[in-house]
Amino acid sequence: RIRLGVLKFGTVSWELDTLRQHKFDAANGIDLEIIDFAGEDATNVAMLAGAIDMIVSDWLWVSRQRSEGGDLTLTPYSTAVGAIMVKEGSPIRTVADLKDKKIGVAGGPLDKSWLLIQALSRRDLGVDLSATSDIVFGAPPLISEKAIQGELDAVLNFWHFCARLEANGFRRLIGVNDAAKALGALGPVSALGYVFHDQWASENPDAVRGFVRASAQAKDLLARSDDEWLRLAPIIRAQGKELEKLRDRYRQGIPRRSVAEEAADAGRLYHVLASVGGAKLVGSAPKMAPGTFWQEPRK
Amino acid sequence: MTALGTDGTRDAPPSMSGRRSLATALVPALTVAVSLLALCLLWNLAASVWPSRAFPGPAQVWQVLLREAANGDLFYHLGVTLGRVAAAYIVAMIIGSVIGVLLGSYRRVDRFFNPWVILFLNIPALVVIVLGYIWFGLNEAAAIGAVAVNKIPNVVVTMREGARTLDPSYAEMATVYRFGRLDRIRHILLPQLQPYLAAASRSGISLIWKIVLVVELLGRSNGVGFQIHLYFQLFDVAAILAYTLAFVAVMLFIELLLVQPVERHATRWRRRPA
Amino acid sequence: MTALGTDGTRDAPPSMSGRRSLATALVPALTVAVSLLALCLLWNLAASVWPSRAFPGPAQVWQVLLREAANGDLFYHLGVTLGRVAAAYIVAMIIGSVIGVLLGSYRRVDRFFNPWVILFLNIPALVVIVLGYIWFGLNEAAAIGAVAVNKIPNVVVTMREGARTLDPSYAEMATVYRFGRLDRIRHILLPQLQPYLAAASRSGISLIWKIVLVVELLGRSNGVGFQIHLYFQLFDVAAILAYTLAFVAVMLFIELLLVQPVERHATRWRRRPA
Amino acid sequence: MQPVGAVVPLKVDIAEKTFRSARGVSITALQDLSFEVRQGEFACLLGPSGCGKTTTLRILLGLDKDFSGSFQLPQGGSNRIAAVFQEPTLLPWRTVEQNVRLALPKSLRAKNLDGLFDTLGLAGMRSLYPAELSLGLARRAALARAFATEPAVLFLDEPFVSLDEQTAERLRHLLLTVWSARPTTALMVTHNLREALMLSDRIIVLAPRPTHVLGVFDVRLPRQHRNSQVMSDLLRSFHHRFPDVT
Amino acid sequence: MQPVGAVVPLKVDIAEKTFRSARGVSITALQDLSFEVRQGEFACLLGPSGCGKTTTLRILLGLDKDFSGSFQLPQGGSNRIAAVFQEPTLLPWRTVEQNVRLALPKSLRAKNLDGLFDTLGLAGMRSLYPAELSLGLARRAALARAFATEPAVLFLDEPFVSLDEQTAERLRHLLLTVWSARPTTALMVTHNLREALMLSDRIIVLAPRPTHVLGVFDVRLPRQHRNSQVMSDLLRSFHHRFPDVT
Ligand SMILES: Nc1ncnc2c1ncn2[C@@H]1O[C@H](COP(=O)(O)OP(=O)(O)OP(=O)(O)O)[C@@H](O)[C@H]1O
Ligand SMILES: Nc1ncnc2c1ncn2[C@@H]1O[C@H](COP(=O)(O)OP(=O)(O)OP(=O)(O)O)[C@@H](O)[C@H]1O
Ligand SMILES: [Mg+2]
Ligand SMILES: [Mg+2]
Repeated sequence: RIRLGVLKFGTVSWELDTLRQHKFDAANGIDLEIIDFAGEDATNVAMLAGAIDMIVSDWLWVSRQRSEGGDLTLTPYSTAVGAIMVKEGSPIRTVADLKDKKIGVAGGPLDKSWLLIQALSRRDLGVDLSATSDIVFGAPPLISEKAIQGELDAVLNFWHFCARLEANGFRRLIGVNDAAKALGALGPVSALGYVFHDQWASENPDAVRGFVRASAQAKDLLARSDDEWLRLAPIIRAQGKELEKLRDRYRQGIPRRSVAEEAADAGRLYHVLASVGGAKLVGSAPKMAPGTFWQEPRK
Repeated sequence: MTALGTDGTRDAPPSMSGRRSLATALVPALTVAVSLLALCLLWNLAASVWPSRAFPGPAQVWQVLLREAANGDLFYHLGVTLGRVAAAYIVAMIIGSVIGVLLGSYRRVDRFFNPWVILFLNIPALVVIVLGYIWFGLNEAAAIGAVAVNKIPNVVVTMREGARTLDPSYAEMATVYRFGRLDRIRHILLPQLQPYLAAASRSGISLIWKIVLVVELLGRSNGVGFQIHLYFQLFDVAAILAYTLAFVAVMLFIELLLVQPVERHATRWRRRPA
Repeated sequence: MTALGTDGTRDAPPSMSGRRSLATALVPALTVAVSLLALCLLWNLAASVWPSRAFPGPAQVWQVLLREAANGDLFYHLGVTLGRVAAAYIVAMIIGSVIGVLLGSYRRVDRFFNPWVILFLNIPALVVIVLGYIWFGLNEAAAIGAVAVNKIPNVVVTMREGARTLDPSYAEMATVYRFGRLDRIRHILLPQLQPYLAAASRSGISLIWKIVLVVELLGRSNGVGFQIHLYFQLFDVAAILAYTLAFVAVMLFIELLLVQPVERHATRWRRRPA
Repeated sequence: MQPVGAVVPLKVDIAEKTFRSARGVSITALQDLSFEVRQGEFACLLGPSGCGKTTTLRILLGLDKDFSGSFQLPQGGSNRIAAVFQEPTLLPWRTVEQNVRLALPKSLRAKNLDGLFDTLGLAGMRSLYPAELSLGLARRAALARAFATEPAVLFLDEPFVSLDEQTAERLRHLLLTVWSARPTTALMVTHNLREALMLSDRIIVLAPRPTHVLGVFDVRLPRQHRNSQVMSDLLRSFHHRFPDVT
Repeated sequence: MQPVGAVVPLKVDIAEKTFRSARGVSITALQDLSFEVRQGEFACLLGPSGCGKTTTLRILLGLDKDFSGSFQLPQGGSNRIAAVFQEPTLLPWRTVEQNVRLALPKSLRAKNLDGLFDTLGLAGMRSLYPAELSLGLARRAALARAFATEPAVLFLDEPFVSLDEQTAERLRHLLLTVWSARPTTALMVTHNLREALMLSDRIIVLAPRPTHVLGVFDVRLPRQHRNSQVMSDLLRSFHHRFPDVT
């Protein structure tokens, strides 16, 4: 039995809906209870309040909690990450063109994607984007809307906002995964994962295993079946081109590498991020906390 | 206890008073209707002058409202939220009024607790809500308690001002004539505090509702706040406005059918503008 | 002016009147100090009884405060936020007071606009802020305007109650003696509205600050709200509290050094508790 | 003594004034009330408690416009009106002196008020707030306010109650001084017949509510001749004409 | 007529009462004020405006505890106190009738008040709010409130001002009726010497502020014998003893 807190209408809920629709949970011997929340922050609070067993969050957050004495851990959910998007007809062609432009950034100055882009720009171009461009931080939907309105020249947003933008006359300038690769990652790293407590996992090893299997089955189905996506359309709240873009980007984001490989890449990125974000981002730990990526205990 | 006409006081002729009561019943209702109509027209105008996905016109919002009402979501979430608002309101008003009147009456106590009031007044809702959820779990009690804690300092501040302006001569009269504790509260204290209570209530309900939205965002799985934030993720402003207006409509009903008649009754002793 | 009793306290004998001025200057300051100390102790106690990462003790918060103050972040963000709060406060108080007094004075106008007031009172901050940003761009004016629009209905509601309780006999006296417009406002209107202004101000500043937090979260790149949300994402409650307390400290200073002396001066005519 | 311009009397012609109480009771205070006071004259309104005297003054002061009928104020002179209300109606948040000065027109604001305050026994009270005054002192402050404005028309609603006889006597003389210093039309409400006989040129006697004029009693004697012997005669002839009053 | 229990007089012994005004001025209202009123007696306080009469009553009513000295109220009887304040002090948000009934002890709440209201001329005014009364009517309502409580000690601060002489006379008789119906100690402030002489057993004459007792004038004559001839004699002998008063 797993109590899983997710953002309602978030990307995770697509996968979970498929999982439940096709009874992958029962098939894998788990009883999945999904609790909807209206914000990402809400799931964090709920986790810390002990009201749920599992949420979706990113590895950097997990690492930070771990290095501060928590026992959170995660198992990969998706490698899909955001990108910098510009209008189709925009004169901006490369990162270097971003100079003196107004860039909208979803999240905040400590957003992982933003830090990676900054690191890349600094390394390759010797340019501190946050100094040479006009950066506007804001809520993701607002940033997207402002991009469509044309007030912003470029936006860095989360992947599903980017996919929708793509379907609405925008193109990718640079993906965060590209930046990560350029900075030393060997492959795509899962930005997000299912997060739970070590202790809970060791008390319910079957549940975790069953859930990981069920999740994989659901992803598998979503990767193969276009009909499944049509079924999900009302939840996704997209149709036509938008839906196709979301589907394609989602499929690209299905993690395919081993946990160990991902953990190693995450460790590399951690160094990059720590150098850009500083202690404010990662806390006092110089390295990614060991155990951030959950390893299935060998029997 | 109505006085019959003696020595020159005469009641209005019945025919007159008949029409009057009809008029007094109709004019306010009509005014409200016209007022709401004007608002809708203005809105429609604004929406067509600045067309934007972020600012749908009334017709669009009305459709969403009907859709959400038809599938039952609207009433479910509205009901849940109204319940929370009501509970938090009652708790906050009672506790806040008692503390406020005490602080307003005893200068020394006020001097001591004033920094606390300012502190609690200025703690962001977020902090209280998160602490509430973490300490007391993700449950209704924590949610309502957190909202109440957010609102209480506001009530305290308003009622404190009210208590400071109490006219001592009425209290003195009550002392001389040995009014009981209850009589004092009912006939001396509350009538003098009425305008402050009204101010605290009106702005209170709205503040509470706004905090409930945050509370629902941060840790509840239903309620208007939950819905509004979902639609914010999808940037569906029409749906946000639909839920907002549903709540406003409820408030308007309460105001017109409950609050205003009570208030008119409570203040009819006031010398009215000629 | 005690609400529930008229028991007096004995004043100091006349010989003490020399020392009195020293005492009146010292006692309040001391009371505040003791009050804050007590609060810290309580907090410390609570933090050690329910130890939680989400509820750091005062020492921990103090360290963060020092750190943030040392690297300059604190003052920068605090300054930006205070600027926004002040601007929105001034705009909201002036506009809100004027509208409120008008509505309170003219019953017909009030009847017409009351539904509008209730609507604006209950529109969630989120909606106004998002619409503000969408229409007027991601800039300061939109941010401050959105905050003011959020706060104005609250001021209106309080000041309207105030205007309704105005004593007509003073206005009549002013009419007979042909007071000028300015004299009327200064000597008749404002002294009667003072408690309502005080209530609207105090709870107003705190409400504005809370909305500024949301505004900064949604679309500004600096300010305390921006910082708090940053730290909220990292779940660093100590830092959140540090920023909160820095703001509270500023408010406390303003209250003790500016608001209270002014208020004491403005209300010294009131019959004080014996 | 009269200024240039037509001499217009204070002319009152109120057909009816009816109040409707909050509980819906109708109260007719005035009915067919009409009287005249010549410019520069001092008149007294005398009538039982609750008959409508204050209501009449309020109408004349322009504070109550909801009545049927008409009235006309005397014209000419400074045109300034002053009133002593039945209750002091001082601004509680201003000191005695500020209360008086605020009521003055701009041109008189800086006026020396020492003499006035002295005569009224308020010399030491100028810096007190109204809540710190006794009722009698507050009434005197209200009188100071009215007298200081040097009005052309002066309305007084029972100005000398709550005062001891000595003080009241002093203030009556002050009133006459103020009244005669400049062409002033004065209308004073009183329950004190002796006071009315001593001060006024004409006494307008009112009926119980709904009030109208019962009769007018003219006192044609110059004031300095109204000694106690003459007063007794006046009293007697008044009682003869109005046996039911007082 | 006296109830069981020791007969204790109203005994006042105030050494000093000083106000400090908001602006810092010190005002000594009372200094060495001491007098006695026997139980069941009717006494009047007579003194110039602003001398400290209201202050004295407030101290005796227990509303002002910041003074040096002591006092003692009469004991025995119902022990109920009633007061007619200098201003009516009616609750503006309650009707006249409610104002009167609220002041009654629980046991008297349902009392028939028709007679009282009739005598006071308030019969048609029971459902009005205080703001709808004339000042004289409001004062009568305040009197109704005090009389209805059937008090053992009655304090009155100038109860009969703002009333026409006829009404005042009627109310004076009512006061005497209420006072004599039960053993009541009454202390009344007045500026009206004739009123004092007609109603009271003793007149306590006060000096100007800071006030103390100038002298006590006892009227030993039964009230029914105080006709106009006797009154003139009383007045003369009062003036002889207190040539400076009135
Ligand atoms: N606002 C009101 N609503 C209803 N009735 C009113 C109102 N104002 C006055 N009255 C009534 O009108 C009548 C006359 O009142 P007014 O104040 O003019 O009397 P007055 O002659 O001044 O009496 P007094 O000598 O007692 O002051 C009274 O019976 C009073 O109850
Ligand atoms: N709260 C106060 N602060 C300062 N002075 C006060 C206060 N209350 C009363 N006084 C002063 O005390 C003196 C006595 O006041 P009090 O009201 O007892 O007079 P009184 O004898 O009742 O006069 P009156 O006949 O005019 O009612 C007055 O000079 C007054 O100014
Ligand atoms: Mg009157
Ligand atoms: Mg007095």
